[in-house]
Amino acid sequence: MVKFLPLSEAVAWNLNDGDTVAFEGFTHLIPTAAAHEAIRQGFRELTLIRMTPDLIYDQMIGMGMARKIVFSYLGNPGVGLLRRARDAIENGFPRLIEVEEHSHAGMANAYEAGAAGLPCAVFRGYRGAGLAAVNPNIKTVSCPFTGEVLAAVPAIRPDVTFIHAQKADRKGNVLVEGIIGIQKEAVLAAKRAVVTVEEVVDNFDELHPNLTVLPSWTISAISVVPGGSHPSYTHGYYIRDNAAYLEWDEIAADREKFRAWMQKNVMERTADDFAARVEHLRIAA
Amino acid sequence: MVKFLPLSEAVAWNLNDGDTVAFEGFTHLIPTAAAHEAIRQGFRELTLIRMTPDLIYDQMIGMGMARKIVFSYLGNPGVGLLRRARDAIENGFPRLIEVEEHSHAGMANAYEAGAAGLPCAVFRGYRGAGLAAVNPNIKTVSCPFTGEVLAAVPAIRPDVTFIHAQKADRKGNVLVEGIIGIQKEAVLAAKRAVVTVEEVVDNFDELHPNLTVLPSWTISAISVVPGGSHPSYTHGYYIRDNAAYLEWDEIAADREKFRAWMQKNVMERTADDFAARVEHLRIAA
Amino acid sequence: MSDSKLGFTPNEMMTIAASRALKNNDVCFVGIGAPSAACNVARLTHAPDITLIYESGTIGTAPNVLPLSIGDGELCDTAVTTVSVPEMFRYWLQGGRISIGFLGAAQLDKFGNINTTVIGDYLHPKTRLPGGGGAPEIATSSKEIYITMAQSKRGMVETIDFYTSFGHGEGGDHRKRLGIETAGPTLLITDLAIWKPDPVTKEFTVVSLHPGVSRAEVQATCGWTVKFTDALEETPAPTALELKTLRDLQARTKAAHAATGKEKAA
Amino acid sequence: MSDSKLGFTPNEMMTIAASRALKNNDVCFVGIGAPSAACNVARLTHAPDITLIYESGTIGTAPNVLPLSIGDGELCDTAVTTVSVPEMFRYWLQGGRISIGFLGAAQLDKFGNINTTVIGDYLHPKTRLPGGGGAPEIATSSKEIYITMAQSKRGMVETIDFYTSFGHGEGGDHRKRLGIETAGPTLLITDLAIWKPDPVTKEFTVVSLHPGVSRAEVQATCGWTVKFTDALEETPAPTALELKTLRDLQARTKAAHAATGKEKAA
Repeated sequence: MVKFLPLSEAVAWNLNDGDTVAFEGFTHLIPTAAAHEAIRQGFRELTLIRMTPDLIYDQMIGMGMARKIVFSYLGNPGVGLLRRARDAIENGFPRLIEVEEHSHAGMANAYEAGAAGLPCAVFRGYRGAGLAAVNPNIKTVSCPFTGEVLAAVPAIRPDVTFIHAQKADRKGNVLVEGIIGIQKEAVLAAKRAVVTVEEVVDNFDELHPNLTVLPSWTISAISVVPGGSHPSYTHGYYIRDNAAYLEWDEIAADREKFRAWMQKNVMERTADDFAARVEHLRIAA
Repeated sequence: MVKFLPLSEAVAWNLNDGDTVAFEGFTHLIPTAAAHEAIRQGFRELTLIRMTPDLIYDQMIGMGMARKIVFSYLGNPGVGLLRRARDAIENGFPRLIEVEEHSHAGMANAYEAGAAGLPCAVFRGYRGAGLAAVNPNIKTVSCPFTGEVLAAVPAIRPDVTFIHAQKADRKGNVLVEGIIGIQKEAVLAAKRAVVTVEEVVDNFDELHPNLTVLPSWTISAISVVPGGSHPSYTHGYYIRDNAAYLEWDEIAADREKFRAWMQKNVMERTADDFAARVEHLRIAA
Repeated sequence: MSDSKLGFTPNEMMTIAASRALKNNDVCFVGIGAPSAACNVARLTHAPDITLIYESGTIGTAPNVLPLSIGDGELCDTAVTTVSVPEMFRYWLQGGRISIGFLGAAQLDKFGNINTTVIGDYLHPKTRLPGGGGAPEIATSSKEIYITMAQSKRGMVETIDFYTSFGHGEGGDHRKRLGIETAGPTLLITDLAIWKPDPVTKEFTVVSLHPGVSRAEVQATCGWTVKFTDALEETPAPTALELKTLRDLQARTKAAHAATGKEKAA
Repeated sequence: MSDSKLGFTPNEMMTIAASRALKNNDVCFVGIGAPSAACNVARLTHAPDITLIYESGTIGTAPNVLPLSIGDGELCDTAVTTVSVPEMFRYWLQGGRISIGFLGAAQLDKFGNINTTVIGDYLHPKTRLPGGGGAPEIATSSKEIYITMAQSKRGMVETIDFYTSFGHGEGGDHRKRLGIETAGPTLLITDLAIWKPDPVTKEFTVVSLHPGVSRAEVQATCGWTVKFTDALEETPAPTALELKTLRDLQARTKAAHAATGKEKAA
């Protein structure tokens, strides 16, 4: 059964050194507060899975927490490159990391297969693409009816998935809305799931029946962290801090600047600091 | 581009003798008015696809319109058997029909594969089940990573799909809500799609972004037919006419009674008659 | 059958015995009929937090009246969420999230194999039944399967005409040999008795007789030679609360379903 | 570059030329940057009903400002519907519903093959670029591919370092030989010219020079020997409406993106 816990406890209880972990969010609802908590607790040897690794994996890689990264777009969305990830891959700083690279279609299908309890995903993909030659986890199967050769990738089954969502009800059901990305699949594919939410409401009685609601029994822990997806955004609560994404490009460009920023903005902070960061981004009610 | 047409024109334009056609609806939103229009227009040699054939396929089979039926549950839901379909399969009356039978999982995955543009669906199914031995369209593929043997069925790609939905906006976008069943997949899997709706509204500006909306360019024709799913129901408009389902069991039990009922309630009627049939079932506003 | 002697009917006993087998943290894939009644009695008595899922896509539903079909509006209105049918079968059933799959049967054999497809030959059936619907995969993807049915020699047979859904096959480790990793049928509740599979042979064995039922009655309404456990128990009779809950539910259901026909009849 | 002489910049010409290639009934899979600007200029001028789809799941979106990322809230707020990412890639892209896939490139070869993955060796890259994201399947599932990029010898190369997405491969019928049934790159729009593939060889050939651009300039900024069509045209200069639409859009965008940083800077 789901537990409501402070974020530090939810992270400590569900994440372990060496875990395969997904902090998911497709531009929207990125679980930054949870990632920062994991950084403060200093986990090591993680396999980080995410379609769009974004700032938080740049930070975790820069802090030397990752053994391997599984991804389909290693960029700062709309801005450019992820410079800490580049430094690790190009120069082995602060350590070498293993890379498993897919296309978005490959990752999306692999999460879907994980949620669906299948060992692999089958789709039409990677035709003529170089990734098929460098990633041994891209194979093929033939359609037994037409003979068409289709791509196959292993299902993604994280030890634990972290997501950020709009709200939970008191029973621990969770609502995700807006650009819902891959979050439902990432939760259902995982052995354990931790959700940070903007707020808790009494009940979901007035919700439309077809919204994306994760039943309480699919979640391990919920932590209330207003602003927890900053500098990403939470549809209905606050907008994306585009300036922070532009700013990150400069911070991550320099190893020392990065360490100093992390020390000041992550290591010496807590999850409670996120609310203030989105104050000027809140949507007028 | 989608056209708003009277139902008789929409059916005449999109359905042809010999077509493979799906009238979908999973207990909810069954497109009865469209099926009755097809019966009146007297199409022949149809391959009828549907997870739960229900009363409308019992009627079409009883009228001798079907060459073949593809299904996963040939019952009157909650009541019992479909007696006209039985008469065709057991006694060849009014004609013999070919049967292709799947499980719900098989049909749902096959529609999903059709919507996804794949030649086949791959899932964990039919293990130890007798259908795998009698249906040559149930085959297997092996996972190239684990060796697990999975079931495969061909994708469903109807020539035309008919569904009933709550409403369209003036641009021809369509909203389906409540028990959404397999309708989105059935539309996206088909070459052509016809939708009957309860009403047309100016726009969908106030709709929640994650509802099931079929964009206008995925639909061939829309016909406004209030009550068009009776004796099934339309969430938010009127409730299921359970008494009519119970009554059908008696009507369909007898060949003569069936013909007389069809003559009176289908052949001599029009789509405009549906509104009155749901008057006593409308949900209090 | 009359309830004059015992104060309850065999069917009521069956439904209530089935409801008792359900736990508060179960996630049930519910079929229509006795399973639906049993699951909702459990929810209204000892298992208020039980999760009921109907294959129409309604998750965590709490209907006030029993649905006639698996897709009645009541199920959606009271659900935590309603998903598409492909999602239901992919993420929720195949995803391994169902603890108890509840199945009924037209024909059942002693190993929990079920036929709801045809009586007679598949290609030239004597009686064409509705078929499997969700059952083939419910039977293999749910962690456990509970079966409910009223006993009869026609229904409980030595050999079923068609394997709509797989139970324990020929018994023993037949499931494992087919690569099926779930437990399969672990409980059979009839109108006369409670049955559990033998740990080794997997043959259904009577472990409890309902009040007033004899071994002879169980055998007389079953097409195979019935095995009884050594420590045979008597099923506790329905409590007043259980009976009232079931009967109120059925009365509400009857009234609601009849209501839609009123204007027609008038 | 300055717009003082012609009244518009090469980048503006590129974006506007790309916007003109789009039709009112197109369904575009839009990437960030020039493609996004082009698609929205088309929507705001001659193609008001064009369907714009961003891979974040937003279908039929009509943003008032250009998104910085493919998942900005503006896209969802103005969309006809917003679906999950697996659905986007399965039903909408793989389902064959996209008429035009719009791609940019870090490296491009003359057959429309694109590299956005690495400069140098894949395992030991000189520069690790973001990678393909949606591009590998956009390139093969969209009915046609339009490419936009600013010309440079570093970007338009004889041989790309990595096949992030497949264009016409080695040219000719290479797509067909790999079982790819879609048309692939049918249009390349740079800041200097409009290019189309030769019907047989599939090599990109310049069909139109933007106003004031010479053949020599095109060749000087391209890493392969450029072919020009016999009937070489001049791209019509941007109209006042096109320019105003693009500049207004970019001004709105700049104001909106800067706004989020205001309090920080203060």
